Amino acid sequence: MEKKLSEMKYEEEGIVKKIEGGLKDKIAGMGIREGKEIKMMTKQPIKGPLVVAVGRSNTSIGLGLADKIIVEVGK
Amino acid sequence: MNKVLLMGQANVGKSVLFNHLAGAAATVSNYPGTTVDFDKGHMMIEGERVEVVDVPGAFSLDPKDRAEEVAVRMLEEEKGATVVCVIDSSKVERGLYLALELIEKGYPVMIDLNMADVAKDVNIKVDTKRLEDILGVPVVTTVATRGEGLKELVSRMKEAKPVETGKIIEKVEAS
Amino acid sequence: MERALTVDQRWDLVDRIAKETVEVGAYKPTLKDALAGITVNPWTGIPFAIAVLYGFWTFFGEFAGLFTDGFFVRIFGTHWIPFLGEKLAGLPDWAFTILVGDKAVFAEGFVGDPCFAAGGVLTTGLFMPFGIVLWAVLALFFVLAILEDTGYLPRLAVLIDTVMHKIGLHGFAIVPTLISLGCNVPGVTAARTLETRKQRFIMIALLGVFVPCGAQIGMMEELVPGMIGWVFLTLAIGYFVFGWVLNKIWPGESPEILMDVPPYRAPQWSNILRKTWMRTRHFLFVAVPFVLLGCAIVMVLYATGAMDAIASGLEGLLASVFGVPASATPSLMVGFLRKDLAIGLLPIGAMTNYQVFKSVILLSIYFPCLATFALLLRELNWKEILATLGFLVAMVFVFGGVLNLIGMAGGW
Amino acid sequence: MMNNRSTSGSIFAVIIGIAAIGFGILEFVGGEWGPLTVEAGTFTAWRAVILICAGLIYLSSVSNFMDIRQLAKSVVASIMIWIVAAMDIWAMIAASIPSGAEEAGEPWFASGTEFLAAYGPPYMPAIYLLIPSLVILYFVGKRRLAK
Repeated sequence: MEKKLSEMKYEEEGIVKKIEGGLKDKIAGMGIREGKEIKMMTKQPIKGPLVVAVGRSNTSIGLGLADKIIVEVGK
Repeated sequence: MNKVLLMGQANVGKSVLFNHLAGAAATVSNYPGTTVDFDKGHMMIEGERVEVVDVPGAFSLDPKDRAEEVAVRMLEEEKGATVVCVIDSSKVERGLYLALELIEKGYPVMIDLNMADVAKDVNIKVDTKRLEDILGVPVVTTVATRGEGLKELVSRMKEAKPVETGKIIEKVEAS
Repeated sequence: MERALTVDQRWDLVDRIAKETVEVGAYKPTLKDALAGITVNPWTGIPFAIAVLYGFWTFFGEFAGLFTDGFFVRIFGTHWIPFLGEKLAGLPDWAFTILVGDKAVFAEGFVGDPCFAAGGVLTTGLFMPFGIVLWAVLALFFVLAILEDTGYLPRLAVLIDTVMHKIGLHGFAIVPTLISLGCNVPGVTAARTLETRKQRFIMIALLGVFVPCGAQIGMMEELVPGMIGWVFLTLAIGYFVFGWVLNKIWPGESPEILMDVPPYRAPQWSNILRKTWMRTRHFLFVAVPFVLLGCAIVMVLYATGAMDAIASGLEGLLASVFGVPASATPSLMVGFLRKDLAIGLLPIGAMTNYQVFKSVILLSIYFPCLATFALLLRELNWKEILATLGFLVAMVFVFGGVLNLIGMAGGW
Repeated sequence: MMNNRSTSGSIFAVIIGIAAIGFGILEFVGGEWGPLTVEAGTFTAWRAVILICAGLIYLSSVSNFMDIRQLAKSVVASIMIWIVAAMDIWAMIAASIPSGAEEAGEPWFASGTEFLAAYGPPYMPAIYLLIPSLVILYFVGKRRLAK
């Protein structure tokens, strides 16, 4: 099932399917890219940012930016 | 070789490395973007005085904030400099991304896999020899916080040379 | 010669190289990883952040108090200032006034604290930077260095991002803000890590106007300790309210947070001490000359009688808009040079508590110290500088006027 | 085999959790009870909030105590108590060093007995919580050995 990164739940894991154009170049250096496993670490309340883990690195992403990342989740 | 630029992403222990190399006192922090004003120092390589510059941390050469812009601009102004790309050994892939960008720009690059102790803790092994073979640039392992591997880093700096991206692709495809 | 790859091609290559060279073994999360997660989880992370900030402030307050009240008030008040008063008594009046200060301090039956009352370059001018401010700034930079080197700051940034995004910044703005509590100069420099011009402008304007530096805080801690909580609350309200306003009216983008969150690390004490020392030293170089210059200017104005003329000229404005007595004029004037010095010169005995409170707020917001201002000229373009200055003036009148009205309504 | 330690850990978390909440409430109330004192200051309310939250975090780690994430919660709660206690102790240290005298000729530093007296009771609540909270180190050590 595909969903937006922003819709993933706490502790949910998935694989990055698609990243919207401009954002793709911006986060390339941080290790987030298509085909990588991604895990939701925390979600802050009241539309706050997320923290996701890709490989051994953690990255904090704003909710609006996370809307632009599509993730394939299992099951 | 007259100038060495230390480049790397945030939190790879670049400034600690700089302090060891230059013996100067750059401020070092464990959060992105401390070195917004860069630090400069000097070190001796085989009796030759060489300038070392601690470039602000940058994730890629596609700048997303002013600190990264400073990094990219410094790089562009120093066309002839040797670039040491410092990589967190536990996050090799994203480090290699930056390293490739530097290689593509035509700089003489050498790679420092720093924080080798952390990589060991999280059970990640890097085949340095193989990496060196594929990239065609010197690759060394260091633990800057303990001063380990710095001698090798310095002694091999002069081996850094520009490599064509095509060569790297050929190497990878051949294996 | 150069052959640039696209992002996808480059990642492709990285993947293939990594497959050949990197071996990722099995790994079970350690306690450190679990701690990393729990301290950014809002339910546990926010209480923990409160504890950390509590530690930050308490350590600072006690440290500064130990040196200033425990030793330096006595070193200057009982030993150094009377010593100078005696040794330099033979100087001509004007030189004595500039170097040592007000003769009344040495008269029989003087009541008050000679450290502040004297006002000369070698007395108050040395006491403030070395007796008070040095210890405050040292303590702030020390704790900040610990927070930085353990890797806690990015987590604090994540926790506070929700609020910061509402004022057009993002969580990382907490870093320039905390650094500014030590000294605005490196704080403004750290604002470069924000992404857009708009964010940098908002950040720098807020830092310059609403964030008091360690020197000021140290002086407040010494002179008006009971008021600090209220001063901070007022400034924090200003920071958020006017940050929100600036975000609404200033054109440009306010992108969301996108930040690497590094793992926790055991700090290296040698690095922390070196960093604290480097920053403190830098601070002293920036601050001390201005404090000494400020003392000299004020004393010259006093000695020539110019201060009285200026004070009576400003009396009407100060009294009607801000409700502050004319005797606060010298303090407000040196505020342009150094805010810590300005607070030290406030005629606290001659004002009501509420007037002192208003003056401290006004001093905090009305002009960044000269060193910070010089940096603003470098960091901002002319349009942004004018806007910052306009913002400053507006804030002085808004805050001064509103606080005055509240005071009148409350009968203080 | 994990179970045993989990049980003792849970008991630890319940006891210290309730104690921390209780002491937190005392911080709100303020006053002096024998060797226990709450000195009012700028941050008294904050100390109370921190202790109560630490207590709640302990309580939330009761079930399956030795699980790494549950254990980490208890560690976080303990660190919160250590911060408050460390600051209380730091305040005692800062108060114990200078003599407090102002006149020329008087000693600069506190005398030996004055110095020691500064460390006598009554103590602040967090200091009483400090010793039991150190027990968490035992569980952390146990876990490390188990691996």
